[in-house]
Amino acid sequence: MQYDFTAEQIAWRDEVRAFLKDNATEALIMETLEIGNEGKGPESTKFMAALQKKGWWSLAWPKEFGGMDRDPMDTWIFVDELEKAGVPMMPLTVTSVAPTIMRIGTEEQKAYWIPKIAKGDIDFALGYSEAEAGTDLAAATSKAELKDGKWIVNGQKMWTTMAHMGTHVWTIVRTEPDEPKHKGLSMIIVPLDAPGVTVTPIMVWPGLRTNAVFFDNVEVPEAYQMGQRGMGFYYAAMALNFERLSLGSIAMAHRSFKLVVEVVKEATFDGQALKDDPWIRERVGRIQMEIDAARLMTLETAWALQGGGMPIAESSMSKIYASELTQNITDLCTQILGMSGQLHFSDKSTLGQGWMQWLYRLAPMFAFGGGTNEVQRDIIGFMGLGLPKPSSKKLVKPGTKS
Amino acid sequence: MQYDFTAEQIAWRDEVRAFLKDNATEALIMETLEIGNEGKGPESTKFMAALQKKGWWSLAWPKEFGGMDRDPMDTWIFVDELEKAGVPMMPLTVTSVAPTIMRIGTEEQKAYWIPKIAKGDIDFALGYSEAEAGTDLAAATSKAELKDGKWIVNGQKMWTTMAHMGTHVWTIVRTEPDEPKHKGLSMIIVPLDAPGVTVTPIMVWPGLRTNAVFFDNVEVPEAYQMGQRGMGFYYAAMALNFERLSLGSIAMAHRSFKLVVEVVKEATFDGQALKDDPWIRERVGRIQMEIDAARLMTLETAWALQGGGMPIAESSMSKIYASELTQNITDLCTQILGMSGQLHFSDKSTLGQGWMQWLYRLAPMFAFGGGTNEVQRDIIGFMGLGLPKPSSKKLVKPGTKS
Amino acid sequence: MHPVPTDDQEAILHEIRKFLTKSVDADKCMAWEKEPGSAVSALKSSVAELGWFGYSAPEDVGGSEAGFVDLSLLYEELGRGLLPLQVINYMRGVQAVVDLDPKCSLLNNLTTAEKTICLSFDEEFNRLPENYDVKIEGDAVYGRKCYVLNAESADYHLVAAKEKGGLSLVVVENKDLKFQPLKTMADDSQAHVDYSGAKVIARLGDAGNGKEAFDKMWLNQRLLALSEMLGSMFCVLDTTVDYIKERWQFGQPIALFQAVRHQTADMATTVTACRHLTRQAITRTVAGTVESTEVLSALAYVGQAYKKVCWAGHHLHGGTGFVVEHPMHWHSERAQSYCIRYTPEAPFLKAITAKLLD
Amino acid sequence: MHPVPTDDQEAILHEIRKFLTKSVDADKCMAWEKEPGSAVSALKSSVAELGWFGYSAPEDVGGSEAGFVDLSLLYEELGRGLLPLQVINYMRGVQAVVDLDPKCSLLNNLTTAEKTICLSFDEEFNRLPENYDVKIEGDAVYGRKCYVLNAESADYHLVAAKEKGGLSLVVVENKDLKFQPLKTMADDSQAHVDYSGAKVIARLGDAGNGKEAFDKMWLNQRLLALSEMLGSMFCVLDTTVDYIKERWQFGQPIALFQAVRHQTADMATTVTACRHLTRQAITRTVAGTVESTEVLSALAYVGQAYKKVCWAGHHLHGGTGFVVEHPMHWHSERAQSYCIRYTPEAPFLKAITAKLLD
Repeated sequence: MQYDFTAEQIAWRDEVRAFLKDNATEALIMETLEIGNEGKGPESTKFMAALQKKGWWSLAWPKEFGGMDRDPMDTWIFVDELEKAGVPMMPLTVTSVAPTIMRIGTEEQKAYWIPKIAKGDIDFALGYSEAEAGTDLAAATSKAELKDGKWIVNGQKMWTTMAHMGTHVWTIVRTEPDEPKHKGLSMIIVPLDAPGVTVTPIMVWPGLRTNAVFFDNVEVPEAYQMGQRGMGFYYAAMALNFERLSLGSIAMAHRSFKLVVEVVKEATFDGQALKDDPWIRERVGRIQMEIDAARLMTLETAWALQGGGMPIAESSMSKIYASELTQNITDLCTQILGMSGQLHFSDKSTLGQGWMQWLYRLAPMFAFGGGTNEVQRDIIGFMGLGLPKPSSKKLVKPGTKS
Repeated sequence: MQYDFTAEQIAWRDEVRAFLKDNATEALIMETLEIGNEGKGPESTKFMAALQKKGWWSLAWPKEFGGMDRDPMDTWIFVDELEKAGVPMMPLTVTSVAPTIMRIGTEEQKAYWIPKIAKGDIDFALGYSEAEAGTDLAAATSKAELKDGKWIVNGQKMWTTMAHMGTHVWTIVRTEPDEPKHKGLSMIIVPLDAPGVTVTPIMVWPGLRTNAVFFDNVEVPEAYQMGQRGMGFYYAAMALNFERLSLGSIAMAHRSFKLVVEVVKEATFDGQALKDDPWIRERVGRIQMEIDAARLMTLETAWALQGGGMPIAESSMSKIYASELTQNITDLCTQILGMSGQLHFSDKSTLGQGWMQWLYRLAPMFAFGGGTNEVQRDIIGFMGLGLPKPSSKKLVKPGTKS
Repeated sequence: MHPVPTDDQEAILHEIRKFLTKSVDADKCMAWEKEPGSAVSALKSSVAELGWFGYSAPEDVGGSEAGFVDLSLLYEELGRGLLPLQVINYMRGVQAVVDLDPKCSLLNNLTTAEKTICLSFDEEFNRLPENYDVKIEGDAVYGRKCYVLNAESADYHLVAAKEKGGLSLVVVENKDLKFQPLKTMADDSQAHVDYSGAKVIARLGDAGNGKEAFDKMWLNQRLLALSEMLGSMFCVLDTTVDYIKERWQFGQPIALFQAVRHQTADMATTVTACRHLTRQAITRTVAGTVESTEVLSALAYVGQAYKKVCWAGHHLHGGTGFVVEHPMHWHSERAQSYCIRYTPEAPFLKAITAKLLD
Repeated sequence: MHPVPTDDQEAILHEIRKFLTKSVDADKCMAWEKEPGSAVSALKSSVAELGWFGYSAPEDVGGSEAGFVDLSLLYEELGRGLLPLQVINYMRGVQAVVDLDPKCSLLNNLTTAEKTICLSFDEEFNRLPENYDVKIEGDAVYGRKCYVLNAESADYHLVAAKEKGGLSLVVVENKDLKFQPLKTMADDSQAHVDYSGAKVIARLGDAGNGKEAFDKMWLNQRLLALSEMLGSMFCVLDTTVDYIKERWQFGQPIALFQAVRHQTADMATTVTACRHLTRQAITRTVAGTVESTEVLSALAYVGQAYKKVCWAGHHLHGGTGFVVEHPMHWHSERAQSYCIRYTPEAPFLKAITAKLLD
């Protein structure tokens, strides 16, 4: 039993750190605040190019697809360092969609899509949610019909982040209307420049943009339907599973907290050094303690993946823990900063770079997005603790006649 | 809009306080700790006699039953002062069962039972719960059959506090086995000295005694069945409603907290005055704040009853709030007392009279007992906020065809 | 005890609510945020016609002489109805003048909103008046005030500054002042302001003798903040209850999920606690019957609770409540802004403790 | 990284668990509580035969030389299996001697449990060694120690006391000592002890030079407390999960109520956090690779979390878990007793803060 990284892992961490020292520029960090983790501004484009040059773009991909075949622990270390540096995360196209294509695509599909993704020529927006199918993904009503060797796609997707910057949507649509709702969906790729695709912006509280995407008789080649028909719901779950490694990361909040700690060390309000205020002192200690706990929880996911497991309950725990903790951290830290805590990061006079105010507005999304925390708690109960499901076949009370 | 008591209410409060100054002796308080609020030791017997002499025993009863007909606000003030003094509460026989009998009993029944209760000759244990019917009261399986003008009672009741000290059990039993479960129960009084009644002790964590009561072909006069047959579940609910006024009281925790505050003012650990410890200072402030909030919440119940309302959601809120707060208070205060916080109240060297350690062990019961907090939250949702019930007739999504 | 508004008060509140429902909606809020000047100005005039600027001012300066309890109920409705902060803050400016000097002649124009006034108190690293650096010398104000709401648009600035070793409360005109506008969470038009010799045109109280009056005025501002927060919580709770009944997922309204129902129940419990703490603090402060820690507890409790209610509201609304067109975020922004400005938790907790221990 | 026991470790733990399942049950616990002497003494002998008293002691004093990580896993099982505190505290006594002086000749009898030793450190209002009033003068101990576990029954007392302006760690015999027995939450046989000239029969370390060794030993005691708490939490979680599957109300297992399921999920999440914090703190302390605040965080976090897990366990068990025959209350008693003695929250939170700010 031990918690230390191996010498190789430490060397790898240091290599990533050295890279970030050169490439995580102040300009990049500010841009990330403005357009979000998944945004694609000039600085992040430059940064992604540097990652690509390093080969780290396809860090976890198998060698056969030109990847470095790094294991989950190395990937965890990589993601952790990126987040702590405040730079954009790797695009989901690379970390979630590509691995899914590698598993479900035909040889032709793999040969067609993977190299383009590797080069950065293709960037997917994820089209899972709809207005009436958020947490309940399987209720999607967007549909596609196969006509004359082409899919005709109709419907609407919501919260399609990146759709205004990407090249394609990776989306689930109903293709088998007569099957039960979970079994009637298929995974289809829709080019964003196809006639009939409309992308309209949805601005959310933190000032970030996401989109609604409308499909109006959009024609898509038959070969753009990936894997088996009717399996779309399960493929989406598979793609989401590939995101587990970065689910529940506390690194961004940790980074912001460290900036606040620096402020607390220096600042004086009303003639009292912040660091002498007992209310502030207790909160600083408690936040650090909680961050120490949260950080360890994500490690287990990586370790379990390393061993070939699928740590579903574990990553749900991380997700709940980190999302609720982030909200607390931003709340407390915004207060610690006093009147300055209200200031936007674009305001030059803000303390702690204004990250906390931005995170304050972003944090609620961590709890309801990516599978609401209620669903995550259900998952822990069902998958982690083996609790009975309401839907399971009629339960019989022990000791009574059935 | 105002929150002040009237001059009459303040005068009444002062009258109660003056009485308690003379009658809330140290010996009585210690006895209450040992045998619990509902216990019946020599000191509490003396105290109850004093209350009876004052006429306060039947404070809230209508004049026609020999009561003082005090209104809910006056009753609230009375209960609040008693709890703050750390003395036993009025028996439920007087505050819950008697008012129910006044409503549901026949003239003969009222004439028979009420004067005996008024004199203190009759003291009921409440027999609602069973081993398999705790929160789900309507699932009770204890039963009674009417044979030759007598009820033959069989079955078992759990958590029948006071059964070893009372004269009768006020209990619900199944009399209409063919009716739906809520409509098959009746309210019956069973004398505890009747042949076939066995009372066995159940000791619980705080050191208090409650009981299991077994009925083995117990014969009960037909007239001991109260109100309509099949209405027992609803009568139990009615009796519980009469308890609402004292539901969610924070007074006992408040009293214990004040004792701890006195310790904090004086004590020095490791050369540091407790009152200079920032961790303790924050907790003292926060507990007082929460007590201020909790106390107000119970007031609304009294005020609503005063106006003729039945503040069901409001008293559920109070109950949740006070029970969870009490647990927090005892936890924090036990820690504030340091090593002494582990000491039993019977240990002479304990600080703060050892109340907090006792409350620490008692507090979980406040949350799961008296209707679990889950049920209370459901009640707030259904009754207070008008949320739909799962059992209500098939809901139709707005905008869809039914 | 009568812990709810009287029937007469309810009737007035009903009218206020009607006006706000008609005058404020999400589209307008979006527009005002982009262009706070003109549109808000129109609304300000309607509000002035309703007499809200002079609600508690003496009749002879154009006021309605409402008591503080009635005033607080008005502020509850302002919070519930999301009246733009720019307008609320003009109203707060008038209220401060009324509290400090109800006979001040400026009130004649302030109660009609022909003129407006802003409150210029905070400094970059000083919030307590005893620490202020800004000074009055020979009837002119010198120094820098910070986080001043409506600083650029108000006609007058009510400045609290050091004078004769004490505190003075004076009014200067918004003329030749230097501003550093701020971008804030609640988009509430704040700026840092440099006063380099701005001339005092009116004094509220004696020179150097204003500390006690300031504290009383500022307590009232805080109490009104509690009322606003409470009204806002009512709105968030109602909106959330409506939403969970209407929003279907997995073939049923999400209100049927026990976890959703219980979170909403907890919101309601929190709002109930805030309702009592707020209204008790206000009515008993007015009646002079405050006991022990109860006002401090309200000040420490309500703001933090307000944020929790907003988070729960966000959470249960999910994406729907996260778009900028949905009112949820305005409530949440106010929650933290108000906590920071009016009811930070720490000083009140400390004051409660001091009362018990010191 | 390998954040779980190895297969070899698991095999050992399995045997430990088997023994405890067989040897400890609620009836026995009830009996031991009434009569801690005789019955516990029999159990102590079985435990001695298993070699637990000398688990980490050197071979030449009858020990098994297990490393601290393995020792901590043993303690996890002790917590899970509710080994009576009297026995655990005898084991802890031996461990303290091993930590302070592994060559101490007393260990020969301590590892076989022929003799027992208790830890006599705390004083009525002093917990920090630098503040102790108890003194050693001319090889005799004078003064009063408090809250000493197993004080009356142990053969030896390991006393920490002032000497030569520093701290000494000495052993005295339980002879002619005056006791004031205490009734405590966890019924763990504590007493205040008066030493009026008790003779020192052994010294662990040099006179007046024991502070550093004391701190190291006491840190180990604390880390073992984390392990016990963790094991106990495993048990509470497992018991609760079983119970909510079996307990029916309203025609279904209560596990089907989302509110019940979610509370249990939160228990599991808390236990997971505690598992990592505890095991990281221990393995990295042993490896000498501790980074930043991680050990302090474990010490501040786990005890408080343990109590929360116990409360949730009580809550979900309802009346069933509240009777004295049900094991729940023993866990809950240990939770608060351990927090108070080994891992009070405040000092560790303060230490974390100091590390970041000072």
